Amino acid sequence: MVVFPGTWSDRDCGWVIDQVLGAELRYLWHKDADLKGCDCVILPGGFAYGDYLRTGAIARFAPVMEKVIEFADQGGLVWGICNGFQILCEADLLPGALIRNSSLEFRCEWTHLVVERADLPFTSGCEEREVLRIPISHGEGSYFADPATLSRLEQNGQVVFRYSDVEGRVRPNANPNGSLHSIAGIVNERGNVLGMMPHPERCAEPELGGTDGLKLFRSVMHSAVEVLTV
Amino acid sequence: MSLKQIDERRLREVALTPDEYRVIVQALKRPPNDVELGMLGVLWSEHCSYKTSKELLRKLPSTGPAVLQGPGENAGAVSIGGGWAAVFKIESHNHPSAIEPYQGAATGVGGILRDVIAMGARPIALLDSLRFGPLPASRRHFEGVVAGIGGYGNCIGVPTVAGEGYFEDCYANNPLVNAMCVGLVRADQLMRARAEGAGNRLLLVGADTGRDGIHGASFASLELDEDSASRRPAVQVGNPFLEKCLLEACMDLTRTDAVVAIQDLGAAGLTSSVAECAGRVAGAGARIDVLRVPRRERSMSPYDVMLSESQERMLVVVRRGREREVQRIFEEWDLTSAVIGEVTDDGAVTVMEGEDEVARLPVKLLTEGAPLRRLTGVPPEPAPILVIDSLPPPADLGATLLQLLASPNLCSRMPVIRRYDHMVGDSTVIEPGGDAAMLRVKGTRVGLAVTTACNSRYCELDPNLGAQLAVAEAARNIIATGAQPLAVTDCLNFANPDRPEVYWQMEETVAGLAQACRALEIPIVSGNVSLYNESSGGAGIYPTPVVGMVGQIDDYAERLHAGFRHECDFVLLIGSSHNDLGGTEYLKVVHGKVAGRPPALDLVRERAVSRLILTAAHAGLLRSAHDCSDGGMLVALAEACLLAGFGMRGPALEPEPPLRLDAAFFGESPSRFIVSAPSRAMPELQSLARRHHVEIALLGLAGGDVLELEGQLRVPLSDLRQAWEGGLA
Amino acid sequence: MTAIVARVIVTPKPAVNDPQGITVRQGLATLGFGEVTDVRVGKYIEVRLDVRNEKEARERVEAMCRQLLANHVIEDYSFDVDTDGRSSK
Amino acid sequence: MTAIVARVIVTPKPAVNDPQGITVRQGLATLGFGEVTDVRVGKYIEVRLDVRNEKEARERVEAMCRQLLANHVIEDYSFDVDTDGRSSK
Ligand SMILES: Nc1ncnc2c1ncn2[C@@H]1O[C@H](COP(=O)(O)OP(=O)(O)O)[C@@H](O)[C@H]1O
Ligand SMILES: [Mg+2]
Repeated sequence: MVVFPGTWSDRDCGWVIDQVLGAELRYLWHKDADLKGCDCVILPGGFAYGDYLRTGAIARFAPVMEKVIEFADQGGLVWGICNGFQILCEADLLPGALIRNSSLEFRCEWTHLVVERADLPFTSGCEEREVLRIPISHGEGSYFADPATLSRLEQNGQVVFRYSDVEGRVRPNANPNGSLHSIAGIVNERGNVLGMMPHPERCAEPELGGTDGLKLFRSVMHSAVEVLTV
Repeated sequence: MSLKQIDERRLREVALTPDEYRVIVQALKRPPNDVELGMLGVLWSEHCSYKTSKELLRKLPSTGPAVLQGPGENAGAVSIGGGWAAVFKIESHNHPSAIEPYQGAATGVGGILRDVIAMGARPIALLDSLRFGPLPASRRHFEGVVAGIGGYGNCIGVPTVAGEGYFEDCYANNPLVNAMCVGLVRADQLMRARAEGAGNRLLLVGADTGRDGIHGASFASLELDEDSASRRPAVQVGNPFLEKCLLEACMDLTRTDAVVAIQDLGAAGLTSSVAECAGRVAGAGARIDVLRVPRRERSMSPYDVMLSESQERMLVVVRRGREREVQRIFEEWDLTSAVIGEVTDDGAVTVMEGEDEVARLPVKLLTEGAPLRRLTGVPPEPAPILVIDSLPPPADLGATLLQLLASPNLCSRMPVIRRYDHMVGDSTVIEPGGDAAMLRVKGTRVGLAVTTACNSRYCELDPNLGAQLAVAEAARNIIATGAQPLAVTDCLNFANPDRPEVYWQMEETVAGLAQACRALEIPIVSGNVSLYNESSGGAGIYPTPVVGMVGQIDDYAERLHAGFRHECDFVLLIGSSHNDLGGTEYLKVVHGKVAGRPPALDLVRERAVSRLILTAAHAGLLRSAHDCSDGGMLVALAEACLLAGFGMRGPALEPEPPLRLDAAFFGESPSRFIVSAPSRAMPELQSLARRHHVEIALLGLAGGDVLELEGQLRVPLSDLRQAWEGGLA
Repeated sequence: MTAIVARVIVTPKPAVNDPQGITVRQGLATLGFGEVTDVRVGKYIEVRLDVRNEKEARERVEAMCRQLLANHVIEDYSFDVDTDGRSSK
Repeated sequence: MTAIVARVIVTPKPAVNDPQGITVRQGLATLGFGEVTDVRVGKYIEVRLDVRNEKEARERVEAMCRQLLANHVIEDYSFDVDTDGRSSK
C-alpha cells in the first residue's frame, strides 16, 4: 500500500486487506526506495500532493514510483484506485488521462459497474458481465483518450469496468462523470496494471452497504498467492 | 494617560472601545504600544473573549457521567465505551463565508478540524449546518459554500456525514456556515492545550505565516457594512493538503511522550494560541521571538506576525531538550517547524524581535481582562398571533404534500450530500439523508450517531421554546438510529446583541437550551458564539442556536435506518399529534405566514417516547424509525417511503376532534416518530407503548409504488420523488 | 462585427496564500529544477467574442472579469485582446 | 545569475471537451454577455527562476512543461520568458 502525502484510502484499503481478509499488509512511504517484497502494489485513493496542478501529476515523480514502474514492467501486479488510477495515467503505466467530471462537481455516490474482463488477476472472482455495485468519490474521474487509443483499448479488451445501470446496460445516464465509452477501469496490455475510479474498499463489509468490492480484493489475493507458488 | 493621546481611528481599527482602552491603561499602568494594542484588540474581540455571552453561557449544564472534557478546551470530549472518547466541537465561519463563500466555508472546516486534532483525536466526521437566503437569489452563496466544504473535507479525507440547510429571507445578506467535527481518541490519550512546565519549548508547525486575515477575529465581531469590502484581504485561502499532512504528523506525535500540549492557531493567530495555552495554567507565561517565525512574505512586522491568521498552523509545547525528536516527525511529512520560544512562569506573554522586546502583556489581561459587557434584554413585539380557525382546510392533500416536498427546506439533500465524500474512513454505517448519520468505531461494535438541528423559525417566534425544540429534535435524530444521546455542542448565531431585543433572544435561548439539556440529561461540552449577523440597514438573522449532538449505540448491528426496510411491514405513528401549526413549513409554504407559537413541547413526554423507541429498538422490534419534524407527519411518511424505494397503503386517517386534519398531516408536533415493524412484533410493541404511556397508531402497510390513504390521498412514488429531488434545482 | 479573442489571466493576489504554487515549486525542486525560486498558479481564460471593435471588446472583457471571471476578493486579472481571432488553434 | 520570470499557459487540447469553458460561457450569457461565442479555460503558471541567461531559461522551462506542467494527452502549452523579473508584484 503506497502512501503519498495526501493519500487517504490507504487505511481503508489496509483495513480490508488485514482485518477483513487477514492478508499481510505493508505500507510503502512515498520516499521509500524499495517495495519490501510485496506481491501486489496498491496505489490508493486520496489527493496526493493535494492534486495540485493536475491529479497525480506530482505524485508520479515520488521516489517510490520509480520502483513501482520497474515492478510493473517486470509483470508485478499494480492496482490503482481513484487517485491511484490518476497517478498510473500520469506515470504512463496506463494510457489516457482523467479530467474534470462533466458535471464540474465532485461526486460521491453508489454506481453500478459491468465487468468486461473476468480473466484478470484483479477480477478472477467475478463473472464476465457481472454487475458490481461500488461507490465512486472523485471530482476528476472522466476518462479521456484520443480516438486511436480508445479503439486500441477496445480492440485489446483493455476496458475492465464500465459504468452501467443495475441491469448492466451501459447508458449515458448511468455515466456519472462523462467518461468516454463509460470507462470506469482499464488494464494495461499485459494485464498486470489495473486502474479504476470506483472504490472497492468501501464495500467490502455488509455494514457498509455491500460486499462487491471484496470480490476484487479476494481475486488479487488469490492471484498473488498463485504467482508465488508457480 | 488620557484618551486624547490615542487616535480614535486606531482604536476602531483594533475594535476596542475607549472604555476598554482605559481599562488596559489602568491595568498596565502605561499606554500599550502598537503591537500590544493589536494583540489586545483581537483577544478582546467578541469572537475570542465572549465578553457579551460569557455570563449567559455559565448557565448551560456541562457535567455528566460520560463527560471527560467540558467547555474551556479546544473541544469537548465524552467517553463512549471500549476505552474510547469522542471529541467534538462546532464553530461558525459566517462572516468570511458571506464575503468569499468558497474559501470562507473551506477554512471554517479547516479550523474546526484543528480544534479536534489539538485534543489528540483523529477526526472521523464533519457536519455542516448551513443557512442562506432564498434561491435562486442566494445561489452564489449556496454553491460556493457547498463547494468549499466539499473542497476541504474531500481533500483531507474526513467524511462529511450530516448537517442541515435552510433557506430564509433573514439570511440573504448573512448566510450562516457552522461546521462541526467529531474525532476519536483513546480516553487516556486525550490531550489538553496547557502550557505546562517553564522552559518547555514552543514549536510552531505547518504553513508559513503570511499577512492573511489580520484582524479576522475583530472582523467577525462587527456587522457587515459597506466597509467590509475594504477589509477583504481578511479572507484566507485554505490548504487542505497541508492540513492533511499536519493531521497525520500530529497523530504520529502520540508515539512520543515529548509533547506536552498541542494548540491550534485559529482566530487571532499566534496571539491567541500562545495566550490561551498559557492562560490554562496558573502563573504560566510564554516568551516568543517573532524573527523565528517562518514567513511567507518579506518585511512582515511583529504586529503582522502576531496577528496573522494564516491557516494550517499548530503550536506544539515540547519538553525541553526533545525538540529535535519532535521536529523529525514533522520533517518526515515535509512540514516546516520552528522553535519560536518557550514557556515561562512569569504570567506574561513576552514578544521579542531578536534582542528587542516588542510587547509584554499579562496573560490574564489578554485572556480574561476584557470587561464583560452587561447588556439588558427587552422582549420585542410579540410574534403575530395565529388564528388557526381562519385557515382554510387543504383542498387537495396530495398536491399539498408535493408542494411541501419540493420546498427547499424539506426536499432531498442529495444534490449536496453527493458532493461530499461521506464514506471515506470505511466507517459510515448510516449514510447521510435520514436522521442522524452513524459511524462505527473500528475494532469495536460501538456506533456513534451524529446530527445537527435547529429550526430557527421557531426560535424567531419564541427563542426559549425554539431552543428547547432544537435540543429535542437533535435528540430524536439520534434516537431514531437506536443510539442514546450523549452530549451537545452548540453554535449560538445571533444578530447584533447591542439591540435589547437581540440580547433578550440570547437570554431566552440559553435558558431554553439549559432547560432542555437538563431535562433530557444531555450536557453541553463545547460550543461557539457568533454575534453581529446583521447587515447595517437590513434586518438581523433569526436567533439560530444550532445544536450538534453525538449519541452512542453499543452494537451498531442494532442500528435503525430512517427508510422502511421490508414490504409488508407495519407502519406506525408513535406519539401524539396536536394542533401545532404555528411556525410550520406548511404555514409558510401554503399560507405564506410566519406566525403563531411554535409547537408545544413536553419534555417529560419527549423522554417517554425516546425510551419507548430505544427499548423497542434494542429488543429488535423495529425495522426503521424516522422522526417527525419539519413538514410534519405526512412529510416524514413520504420520506420513509422515498428512502425505502417503495410506498405505503393504509386507511383514511380520521383525526379525533379537536385535532384538525391539516394539523394531523402537516402540524409539527414534536415527540413523534414514524416507525416500521414486522407483524410479529406488533403485540409486544403495543404493550410496550402502553407501559410507557405513549400513543401508537397503525398507519398502514409498507410496499407498492404509491403512498395511499384510502379515499384521502394517493400519490405515486415517482411523483413524490420528482418533487422531492427537484427542490434544490 | 469583428471576431476577437481575449486572453485573460487571473492570478492570486500577491498577499494571498497560493498553496498550489507552493506545492508545484516543491514538485519542481524534487524533479531537479532547484533554480526555481517561486511559482504562482492562476487561470487562463480565452474568450472569443463578436463585437464592433477592439475598444468595445476591451470594455466588455473588463466587465466580464469584474463580474465573473475573477474573484476580486482574492484574485487579480489582466488581459489582452487580439483581432485575428485565430490564436491557439 | 539572472532572475527570470516565465509565464506558462496550459490549455486543454481542442479535442478534449472543456466543461468548465462551456459553463463559463453559459455564466457569461446569463450575465448578458451574449456576444461571447466560445470560452476555453486553462492554467496560467508563473515561474521565477535564477539562471545564467534567457536561452537557458527557455530550455529549462520547456523541460518543466514537458515533464510536469502539462500533460501531453490532454493539454497544450506555450510560454514566454522575461528578464525583468518583476511583473505581478
Ligand atoms: N455556546 C457555547 N456553549 C458551550 N461552550 C461554549 C460555547 N461557546 C464557546 N464555548 C466554549 O468556550 C471555549 C472557547 O470557545 P472558542 O473561542 O470558540 O474556541 P477556540 O478558541 O478553540 O476556537 C471552548 O471551550 C468552547 O467549547
Ligand atoms: Mg481552538
